[in-house]
Amino acid sequence: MEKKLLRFTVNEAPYEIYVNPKTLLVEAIRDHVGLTGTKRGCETVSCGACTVMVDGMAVKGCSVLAMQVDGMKITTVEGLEKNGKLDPIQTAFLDEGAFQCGFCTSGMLMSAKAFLDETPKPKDEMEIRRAMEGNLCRCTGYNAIIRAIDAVAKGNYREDKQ
Amino acid sequence: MIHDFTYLQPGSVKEALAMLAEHKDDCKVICGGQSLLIVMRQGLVQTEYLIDIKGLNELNYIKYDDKGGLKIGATTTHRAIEKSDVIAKKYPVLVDMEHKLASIQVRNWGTIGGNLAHADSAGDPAPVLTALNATVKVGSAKGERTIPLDEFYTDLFETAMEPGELVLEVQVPAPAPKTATAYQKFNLLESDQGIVAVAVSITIDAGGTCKEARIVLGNAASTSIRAKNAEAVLVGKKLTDALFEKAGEAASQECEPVGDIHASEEYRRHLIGVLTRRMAKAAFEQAKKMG
Amino acid sequence: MSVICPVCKKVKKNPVDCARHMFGTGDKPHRAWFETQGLSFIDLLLDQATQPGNKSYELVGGYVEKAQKDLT
Amino acid sequence: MIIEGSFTVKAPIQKLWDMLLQPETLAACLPGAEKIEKIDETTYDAVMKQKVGPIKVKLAFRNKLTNIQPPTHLELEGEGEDVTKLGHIKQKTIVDLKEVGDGQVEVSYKSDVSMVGKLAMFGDRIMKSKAKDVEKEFTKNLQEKMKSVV
Amino acid sequence: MSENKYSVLNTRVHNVDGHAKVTGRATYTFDVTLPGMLYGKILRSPHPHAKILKIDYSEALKFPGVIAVVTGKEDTLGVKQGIWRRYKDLCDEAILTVDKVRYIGEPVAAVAAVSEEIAEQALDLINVDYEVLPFVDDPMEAIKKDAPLIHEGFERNVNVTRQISWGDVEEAFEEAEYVREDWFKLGGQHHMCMETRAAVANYTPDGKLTIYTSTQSAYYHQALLAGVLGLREGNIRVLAPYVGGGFGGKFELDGAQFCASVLSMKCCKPVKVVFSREEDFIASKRRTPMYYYVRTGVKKDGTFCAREAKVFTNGGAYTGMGATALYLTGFFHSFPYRWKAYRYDGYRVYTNSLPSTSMRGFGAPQAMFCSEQQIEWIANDLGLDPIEMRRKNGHYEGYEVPGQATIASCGLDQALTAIQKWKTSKGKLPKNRAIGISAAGFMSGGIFNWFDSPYSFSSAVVTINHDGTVELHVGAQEIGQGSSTTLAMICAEALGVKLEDIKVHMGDTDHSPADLGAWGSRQTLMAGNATKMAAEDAKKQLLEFANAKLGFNIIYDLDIKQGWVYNVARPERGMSYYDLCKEALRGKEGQRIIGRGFYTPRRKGMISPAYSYMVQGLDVEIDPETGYLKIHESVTAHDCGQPINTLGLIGQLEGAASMAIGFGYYEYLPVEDGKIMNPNLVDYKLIRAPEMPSCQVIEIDTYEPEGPYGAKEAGEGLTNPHAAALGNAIFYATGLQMKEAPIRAEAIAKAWKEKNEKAKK
Repeated sequence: MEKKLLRFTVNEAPYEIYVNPKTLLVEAIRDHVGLTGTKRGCETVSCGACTVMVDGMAVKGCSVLAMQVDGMKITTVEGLEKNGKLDPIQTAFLDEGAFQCGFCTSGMLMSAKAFLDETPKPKDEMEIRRAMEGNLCRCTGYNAIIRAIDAVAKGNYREDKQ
Repeated sequence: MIHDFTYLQPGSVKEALAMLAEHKDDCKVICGGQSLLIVMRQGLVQTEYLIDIKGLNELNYIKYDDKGGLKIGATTTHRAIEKSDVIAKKYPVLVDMEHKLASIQVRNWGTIGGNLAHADSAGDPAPVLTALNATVKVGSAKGERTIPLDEFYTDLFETAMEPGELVLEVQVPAPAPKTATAYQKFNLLESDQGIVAVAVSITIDAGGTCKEARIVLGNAASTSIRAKNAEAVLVGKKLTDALFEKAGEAASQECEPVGDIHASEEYRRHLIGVLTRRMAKAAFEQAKKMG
Repeated sequence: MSVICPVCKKVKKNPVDCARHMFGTGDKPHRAWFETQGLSFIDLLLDQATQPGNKSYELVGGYVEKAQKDLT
Repeated sequence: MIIEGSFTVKAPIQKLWDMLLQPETLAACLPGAEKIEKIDETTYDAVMKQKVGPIKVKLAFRNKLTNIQPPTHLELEGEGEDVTKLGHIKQKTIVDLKEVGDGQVEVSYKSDVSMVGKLAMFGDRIMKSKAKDVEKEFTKNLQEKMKSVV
Repeated sequence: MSENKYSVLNTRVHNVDGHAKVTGRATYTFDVTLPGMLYGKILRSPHPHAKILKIDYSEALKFPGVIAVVTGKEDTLGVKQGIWRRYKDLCDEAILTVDKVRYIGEPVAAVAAVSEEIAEQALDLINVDYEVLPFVDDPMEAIKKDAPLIHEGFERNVNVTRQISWGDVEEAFEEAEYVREDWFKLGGQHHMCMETRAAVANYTPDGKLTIYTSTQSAYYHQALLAGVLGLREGNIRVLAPYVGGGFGGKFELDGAQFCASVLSMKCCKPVKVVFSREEDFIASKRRTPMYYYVRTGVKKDGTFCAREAKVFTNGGAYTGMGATALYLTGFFHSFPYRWKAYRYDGYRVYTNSLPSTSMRGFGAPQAMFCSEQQIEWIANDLGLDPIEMRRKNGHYEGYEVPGQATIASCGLDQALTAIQKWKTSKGKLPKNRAIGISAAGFMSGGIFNWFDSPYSFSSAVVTINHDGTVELHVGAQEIGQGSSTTLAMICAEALGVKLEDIKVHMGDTDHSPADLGAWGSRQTLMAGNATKMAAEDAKKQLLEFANAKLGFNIIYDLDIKQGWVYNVARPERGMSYYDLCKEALRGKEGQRIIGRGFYTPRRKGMISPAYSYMVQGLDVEIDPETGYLKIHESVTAHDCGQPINTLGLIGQLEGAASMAIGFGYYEYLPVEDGKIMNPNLVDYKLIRAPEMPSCQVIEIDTYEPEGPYGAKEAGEGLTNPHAAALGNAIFYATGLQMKEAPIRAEAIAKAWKEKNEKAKK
């Protein structure tokens, strides 16, 4: 099979890789770029463990062909932390204990981050819950995750408050 | 495991249609791919050529005018529809439906054209759009044509499109006065496909009599279907709870659901009855409030 | 009246309790003992499980009691 | 998955029976049947193609008649596989013919079909609704065919 | 909450592994790659029951990129293993089967290739001749006279039987003024760990095997692998990196571990096997489905007299941990009440379906679904207040479960009061909405040694470095439940240092002391006791130096708190712990200070050293016409002794609630013809964020004398009450009695329809 050239940016670093066109975005990130923070938990676009941001939107990395993001900007969990400083959502996850086994956490964080970027002031808790409905978690029962997102939305992690 | 394919990325609709004309049965079209990639990953679908139209921005639009109604390009994402102000104003039921379609991630990448062409009878947009009397514009290298949505589906995962044809646009007539549409799917988890779904559109006259009713059932047969007997129960009458009940019974009889692990055939029929009754009433109550 | 299990010699409070122990252990030696008495371990067990009362235990208890004199 | 049903045909029972056992009849009536071959008195090989939207399967089947009581009772068991290994299918079918008077024969059938593999795991809903279609069409075809013979 | 007398315990802290998890740095077995690594895939049985006549893999070997194919007959010792090592009969599973398959999905052969895709393609080239045998997938059928025999020597397919009894049941039923009997049916449930089963095995020609695997107990896997591979335990190193969930499903030997090892031994190269989600569904194990008969006799005033239960469980094809679950079902069915007489007969029946095993709650959720609903119905029949009836018959501190256990701490009564108060505060609810309540109790680690471990149940080693940092080595396994954090907190508290001084090392059989691992709610109490003992041992050694150094009168006690070593009578007099460490090591000829701790429960009854109690309330809205349930609120009153890790505790309880609600309503796992019908996350319904109710936790203050600092179990027991609480809410809102779990929406709608039709007549 003829490999295709894929040019994209992952966590602000440019990559040029040759992939079989059937390669999924999550495979490109894990196997070609070598970032394993993004997980895979199903084969049916159900669990959301592979969620990454594509041009700022939360997208499931297993539901997209890598070739479809040619020229786009990808952010993975590894890209949340900047200069050794955690993103507020990461700190909130730590403060609220919003993870247990941690396998869904990367995807959760990316969904949460994309949601907060888009909706800095969610109107109620249900809006947050609905934003997270594409991500499965078997350990936490979601509530701690919702509390963490809510805390960020309420501004508890703004720099002036820290 | 996805089988190998040759990947084609047309730069324009014209180019895409030429590719389709060339490869006909040997190709598949991918847009958002939120459904197609699942079956491809299961090995259930293989194709020699995959034509990726996700990047065709000329089909990415939402246009509205009071005369021509709504026009949504095929590569418009669900999320764009969900967030469109004009749709929220003119067709609130569409926004409502989109909110409940899968998850944000899927709506961010999945497209309306892809969804309709996939022809899953459990899909959300088809029943609602059918209730709204929508048509689909399809095109091929030979030209374009429009197909009313209630004639678009021929069987499970099958449409009236010929090989070489592509969904280009969905067209929804401008809302009629005193008309309202209500949609509900029954599922245990909000983000799931419906075990069954019902969309009801009701138009009443000034006196409150039902002028027109469109009742569309999702996942109650191999395609989304109009419940015409149920519609007949309502049309031309002053609507009452007893009539809604009767319409529900009619719908529950005329549908042809298949039982599976999620719900038996009997239960699906029962739910169709309940939802038809509820949605007809909801649409009627809304229509009464409309100018 | 305390009795001794005819198979593993564990001391049990009474014959019914001993029968319960024998069914509960259910290993090969215990099952084999049922056969030596002309009983079907599994049929008695099923009866015990699916019917009210304690018929199987009582029946086996009777056999256990009878077996005591050979054990002491 | 159980598929059952019955229909009546106006025909002599023996004639119906003979016809049912001919591979050509089955091949003609079974939608998607590409090939039905008689291996020996009780064994048939069949290749069936089915399509549900984008999903295509080609099933290679071997059926054995396990109980034959002419002209009223027939039992067959079969096992097959999709050629691309998407699924493994087993079926057990019982067919009964009964004269109901007035020259009419009632044909009733009951099939117990079980599937494993990707097809079954992923496409339970799809396969069940497809089976229903196939059944409908088969019955229709068979009735037609019988009429033409009689 | 009363003032916290501890410096580390009962505070909100960040999980010790939190930073790695929120930055994507945590590496799971799923992420492990080794140089030269091959990928393994497993060929699985399409038949529920068949003999293997011949396996021809010559074509597969010719496929470019395929390195090896292994089969049970040719490449394994064919040793049957099981977690019940003390009972050879019950070691019945060879993993890679040798001559017969007993369930759909059982491993038949495995391929190693240079890529996962090639390995998968090669599976299609292996031809297996099967002689298909008649099969049976329901226990009530499998136990019948002419049912096909699944294992030689197990007549009527009865795998194990368990009996529990006390008192004279017949007499007690005579005494009862009201007797009620019900049959229930309980479905299976899948563990659905986010990380599927996975292993990377690396066998080297020097006879040593290193295996990275997603496990709840590295030690179990070391021992089990040694047995089946014919290696010495010490030559196998099991490494458990971060583990993506366990819930009771990851401490038996599984196909990924076994096949990766066998393939690696054949190729002398690292081999990685990762289950797909579908494989994880069809070929790992599940919660035990059951048929459940309960008869209960009470006095008119609500005093409990007698209870009898007869249970048939669907064991599936192999024993695994299911035998333990069978016993615990019977034991916890009596909980948390005092029965004058009690009798439980449990039968585990082999069937040609997925084996069933332990899963969070360990047999008790099934028992509680039956027990707690029946109790509610009885109270209703007798016109009694169900909460008061529970209180009247409940366990209390010092109660002895006859012949089984002594309850040293029990907060049931307070928990009932708390829930009663909450219920009252809700006032009258709208139509179709009701509160359902259920009580339960659970163990803190099992006193079972069917594994025949020669080691202590839990062990810990605490090493103090010269700068005061502490290496805590435990055999306990972090699987997301927070044990690393909990144990680090206990260690820090016991030593008197800061949490950040502690580094936890676990999940490596070469470097961690042997420990039975993470199951049966063992970690906080058992590993906690071992850790506390090890820390205290190290502290004692430090204090010896401190005594010498500080020169206090010998009559004074010394202690360490928050890094300050001091005279207890005059806390201001002392020195820095960090300075002390430096000098103490110098005094020990430069050797680090090492403390050891271990724990094995003795003289603590038959089951567990301690029990936790809980009462669960659910506020549920029911649409009886469709069967749709909306859970508005969950309130849990929970007694877990002294809380250790506050945040972890709440997380565990909320997590348990989500899984338990799944067992009660969402997670339907149907089996037809021996085959799981929904082995994917589209059709298997896991609760998601919008459906999850908000959870309120009311901590009940108790102190467990056997636990470290008075702590006991939290997070597993709470999977027990929810299904019954849901059922009870449905009962109050609609009058329907739901006797099947999960309670399916369809069943509610159907029962409602029938009820209305009956009423019309």
